[in-house]
Amino acid sequence: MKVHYEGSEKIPAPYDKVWEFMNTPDKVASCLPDVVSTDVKDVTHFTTVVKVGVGMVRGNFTFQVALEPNADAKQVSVNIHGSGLGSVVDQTAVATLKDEGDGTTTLDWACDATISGPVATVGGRVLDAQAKRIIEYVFTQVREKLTGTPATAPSGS
Amino acid sequence: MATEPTTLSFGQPVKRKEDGRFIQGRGNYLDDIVLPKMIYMALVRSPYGHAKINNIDTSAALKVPGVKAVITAKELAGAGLDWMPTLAQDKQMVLAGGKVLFQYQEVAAVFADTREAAADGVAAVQVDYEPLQAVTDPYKAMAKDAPILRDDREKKTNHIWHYEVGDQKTTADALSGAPVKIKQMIRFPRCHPSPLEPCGCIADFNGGTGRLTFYVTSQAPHAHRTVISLVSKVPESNIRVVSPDIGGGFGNKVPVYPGYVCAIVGSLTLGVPVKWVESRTENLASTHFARDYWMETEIGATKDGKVTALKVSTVADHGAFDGAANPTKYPAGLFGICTGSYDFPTAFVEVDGYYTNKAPGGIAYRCSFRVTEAAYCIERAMDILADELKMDPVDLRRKNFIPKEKFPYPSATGWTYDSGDYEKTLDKALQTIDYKNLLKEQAEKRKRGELSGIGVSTFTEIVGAGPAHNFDILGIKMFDSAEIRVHPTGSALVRTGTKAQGQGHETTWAQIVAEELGLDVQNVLVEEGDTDTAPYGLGTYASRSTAVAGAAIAVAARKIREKAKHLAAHLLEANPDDIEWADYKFRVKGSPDRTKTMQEVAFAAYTNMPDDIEPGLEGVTYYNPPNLTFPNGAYICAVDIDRGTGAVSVRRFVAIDDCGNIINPMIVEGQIHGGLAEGFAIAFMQEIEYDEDGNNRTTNFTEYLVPSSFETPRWEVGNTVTPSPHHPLGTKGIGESPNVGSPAAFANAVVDALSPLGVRHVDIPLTREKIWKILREKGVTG
Amino acid sequence: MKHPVKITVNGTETAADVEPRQVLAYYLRDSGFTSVHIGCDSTSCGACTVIVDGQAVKSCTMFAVQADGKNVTTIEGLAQGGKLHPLQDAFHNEHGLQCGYCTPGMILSSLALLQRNPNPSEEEIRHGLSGNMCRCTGYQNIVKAVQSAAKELKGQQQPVSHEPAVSAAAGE
Amino acid sequence: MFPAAFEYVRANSLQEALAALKEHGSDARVLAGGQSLIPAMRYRLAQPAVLVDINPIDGLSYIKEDGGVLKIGALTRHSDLEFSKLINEKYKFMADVAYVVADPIVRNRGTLCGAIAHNDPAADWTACALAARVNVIATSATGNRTIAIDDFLVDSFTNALKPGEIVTETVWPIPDATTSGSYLKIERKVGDYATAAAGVKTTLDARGNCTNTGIGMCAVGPQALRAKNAEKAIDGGPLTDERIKAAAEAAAKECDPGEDTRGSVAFKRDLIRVLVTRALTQTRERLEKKMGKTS
Repeated sequence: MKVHYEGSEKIPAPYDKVWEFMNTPDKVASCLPDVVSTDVKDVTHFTTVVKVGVGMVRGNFTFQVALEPNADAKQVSVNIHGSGLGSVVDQTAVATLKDEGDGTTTLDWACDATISGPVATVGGRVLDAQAKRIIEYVFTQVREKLTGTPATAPSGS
Repeated sequence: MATEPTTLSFGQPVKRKEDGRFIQGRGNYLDDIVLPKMIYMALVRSPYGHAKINNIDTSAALKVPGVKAVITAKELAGAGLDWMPTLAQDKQMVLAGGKVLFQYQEVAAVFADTREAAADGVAAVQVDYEPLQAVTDPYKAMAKDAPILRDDREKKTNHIWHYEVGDQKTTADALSGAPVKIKQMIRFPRCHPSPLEPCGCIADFNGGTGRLTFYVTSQAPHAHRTVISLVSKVPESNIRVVSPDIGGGFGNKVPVYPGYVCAIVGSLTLGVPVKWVESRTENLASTHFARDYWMETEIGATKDGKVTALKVSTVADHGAFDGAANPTKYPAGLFGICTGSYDFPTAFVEVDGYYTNKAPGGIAYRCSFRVTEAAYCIERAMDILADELKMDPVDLRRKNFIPKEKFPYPSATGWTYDSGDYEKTLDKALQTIDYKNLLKEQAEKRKRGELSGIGVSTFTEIVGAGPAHNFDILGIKMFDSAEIRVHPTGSALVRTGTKAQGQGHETTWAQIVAEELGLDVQNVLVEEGDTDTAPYGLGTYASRSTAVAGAAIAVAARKIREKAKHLAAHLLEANPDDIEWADYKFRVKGSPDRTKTMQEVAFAAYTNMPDDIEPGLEGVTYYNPPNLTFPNGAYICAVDIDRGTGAVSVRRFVAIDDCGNIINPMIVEGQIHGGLAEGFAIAFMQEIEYDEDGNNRTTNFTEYLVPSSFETPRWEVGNTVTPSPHHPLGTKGIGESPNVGSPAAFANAVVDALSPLGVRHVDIPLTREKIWKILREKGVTG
Repeated sequence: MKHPVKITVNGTETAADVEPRQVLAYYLRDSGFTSVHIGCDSTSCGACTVIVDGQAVKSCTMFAVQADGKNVTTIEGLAQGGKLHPLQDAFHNEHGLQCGYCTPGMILSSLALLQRNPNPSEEEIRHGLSGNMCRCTGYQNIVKAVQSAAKELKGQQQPVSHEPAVSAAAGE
Repeated sequence: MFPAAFEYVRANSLQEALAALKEHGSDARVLAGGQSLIPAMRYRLAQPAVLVDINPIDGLSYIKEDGGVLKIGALTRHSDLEFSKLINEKYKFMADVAYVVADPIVRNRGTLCGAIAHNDPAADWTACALAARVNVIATSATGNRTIAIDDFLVDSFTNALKPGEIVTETVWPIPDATTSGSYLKIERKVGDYATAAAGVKTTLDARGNCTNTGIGMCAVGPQALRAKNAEKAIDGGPLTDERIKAAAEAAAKECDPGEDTRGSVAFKRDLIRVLVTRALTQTRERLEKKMGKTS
């Protein structure tokens, strides 16, 4: 099962600050919902265990995350390999930053994910909308962490 | 003491002897068997359709309470058991080593005290996969740049084999010269037999005796015993395969599956009985599928509708391993029967098999090897030709039928049809449904703007594999066997190499013996499925049981009758030559009052035999059929289509079958009902679907649909009787005809309903959306 | 943690300590009532249908702990005093079964159907049995069997053995 | 397939249930009919640490008209509604739903309130509840809270319950002599999730114009949706073919289906058009019959 989501965040923070944030593993990790544990491997890699609560579908997912900055293109690719519930998720989220010149930055993001295994075949109906919600949450978190406004985790009850 | 036979039952609707235990919940299915110290096995399966395995970490699983052991390909390789042969001269990984080739492929086996603990263990096994590009389309698999899926093979290509039959040149010439031609790609989608009871086994190796008792849901217990001996190296004499009551098979329970080998390895190494029962998901996603044929079909004909040539070029998608249960000589099974009921002067049929990242198989789902594909192909194509010729499909068929005088008929693809009277069968179908009136009704409906269709299928099947010179499984010739023992008190025990899965052998076989020996059908016990007691046979599939084992039973019974005749002569103090068998008794020619019943003779065989006749009354036969049998049928279906939703409702379905002589009409009718329902499901709602990443989208009954009583139409069935000339009982076999013949009838009816819109072909399954899309494209609004 | 349960099956009390995750179907099978068959993982096939306090239930979709203190009827308990239930006879006489795997669930669903509607039309039977799959019979002879059992049962009240008739709520 | 281990709490009273939920927080789930939850647990898609079984609680299974409204209890099963004389005579569009939810055996266990709380995108009752403008009663240690269905349904498999709350009742308006409705569903076979489904309910005023029309759709969005524009297109005028057509086309526009094995976006949109047309037409017929009878 393939899913594609995209969105855009207007971030009231200067480009350099956003760029630095997007290239710091523990900061990016801090944007994930329901994090059980995070283990930063190096400057571009971290592993994090996330509690996925999708309606009745609940369980822990382990995500291996690799950040690939491309300064010229002002892009950061977030490559994620996740596994849990007997299934696997391989996704690439590309964040493209635009310096608006007025001290704000636009973060356009696009995420392509391939989901394999029971969650795709049995829980696909459940998963799609929720995966979208989680990825959207992550990028709103980027904005909010950078501007200090709190967010509530996506409800999974 | 012996009594006169109370029911002479041949040809009668004798109530099934096996029913008693089933209606009281006393059947004995695989999962009902519980052995002392028995443990449970569950399998770790791949979430990927195609991936490299970097590492398998079983340490966490081994810590799960109740888990006894975990094995992977590494352990199996040590014993040379990481691969096993399929029934089609290919080999299959038992547990994936190096890489996985289809989603849900077996990766590791977990053994535990309870089912739950085994499942916990499976969840705890950590496998590190590296995803590879999946190939789920055979046309992509044949591309130059396609990844090679089976790098274990010398041949570095995804092409498995090429098969052809018929005359390529004369067919090409006839086609190019034909005044009328049609050409159509006809797809038979991948589907699955999905019997209600999944597959399973219990491996019980007794270290004391060195014997392996293997309980398994098997349609072919002896073949399984031989394969297990070859794979496990356990001497065949030390293997006992027991196939208990089976909850439906439909071809799904012919192959040997990796889980079986793992369970055996588990029992051999752990020294306790190991039970493995697959889940529905495992059944649909990993045990062998059926069909998945792409058939490019060409017919040439004269302007007045006489067919002159048939060419079918086929691509067969076999998935990751060729698991087809085909005779060695026929990698595409009996697909050459695709000339059907028609007198084609020439034909050429070619099939190319390919590997893809899909579950393995190519088995015969309720049909003789690849015959459903063949029948669907020709019956669909004949309708397309009728459309091209602007002819009534019934007239076109009638015009091209093999005339009954031409039987035995040598077909352009090399078969010799035994018998048939296609006109008679068709006429009975037309009469039953009142075809003239049906056409009138349709014309009126169409005037009112309704979408109403009539579909006809006049198919010929080829069953009863088969003559030893042509047919074998892994080299074992496809004969079958029967052993009959008549007891002193005149009751009898029959054992055969077949194994029923609902077909009613316990009743039908008893009826044959009762008929041949003049016994009471209630006093004939039938026993199948235990290789320690049953004579070697190839099993039940391809409608071969009555055609082969049924014949064996008759022949064995006649051997008994011949010996009994001498005993009767002794009792009647007459010369054996003066003894005749009449009215189910031995009697002295010319003196009808001097008779002996089989019961009396049987008693004498044990109590009062002459010195020159050895005691006892038994007969054994291994029957090698001289030819296959060719059942046929004429099916007519009437449908209405909802312009709004594309929903099809089957208004009527008439099925007239000719399966030769009928032993039990009630059972034959039941087989037809069931086969039609499966054909209905295949035509309208069943397809094993993969996405381009190799995810199987149809791994349970909420996605792979089994129609309920609510969707399933009512059936109107009947028969004509054209006996097989070479079968001792003149029978042919019926189990599969309705599943072979009906998909085309449904499809032809739906296409006919859409034909006023200029539609000539739609591939099955005929889902609402497919039809809705056509309606909207053609400007029909609901 | 295991929970002690007492479940009356076909009039006889059974008792065991069960894990909460054990579904009723496996509890019954492990207690020897092997007529309760498992045909799917998705509450689709109905092969595990049993009658719990008068209601037909898919026993793979109810935990054994939930059946504590309840009355369960499986097909083993349908014959009364050595005499088969008219539905059992009818399935035999009309050839309403082949492999037999769906049969116990199918017969128990038919029983529940006839309790609510002693005189069902063919359509009502086909609708009422639509939660039970059969791969062998094409359903036609099953429908016939239910019709002939309905005739047989007409007049005589045939309560679900050992149990009160269908729960009050249904007749609201 | 076998669920992961969990702790089972048998609640013999609402108080016990609420206490258990409070104690175990988000690790706990309420077990009512369990016909969606238990299969998900067998696939190990759902692995709740604690199940709080409310089935033993007395007095939660009822279908009763009380205080000018119809009340359905938390443990009222689909089949209770399917075979209820009251529902079949007076609440035809609810009877329509009860006839097609899941399959006959599942209907003996599954509950209406549970289905609404579960909020499956394809849940028949959620579409029907939107059409009927139902209120959901959520009970917590501090008492009852009434939540309008539109507010209760938050997102797929997500509802507006706060931690520690249980749905104990749904409250349905009693149809008067000039009110009727219809629910129609396309499914590939009995027991399948809907490919698309629509429920409609309307009341004719003295001049024979529609008022308070409700149109709910399911399986064509992240959760059941209210066809607001379609409702507007019907209200204030009679149920003519033209106005029905307009409403159906509006509904087809405002639904938001996704592609899956049941069909494409375009197919599901058009099914909504067809279903809303047919449901409104059937409602008109039922009203004619009903009012013909009463007048």
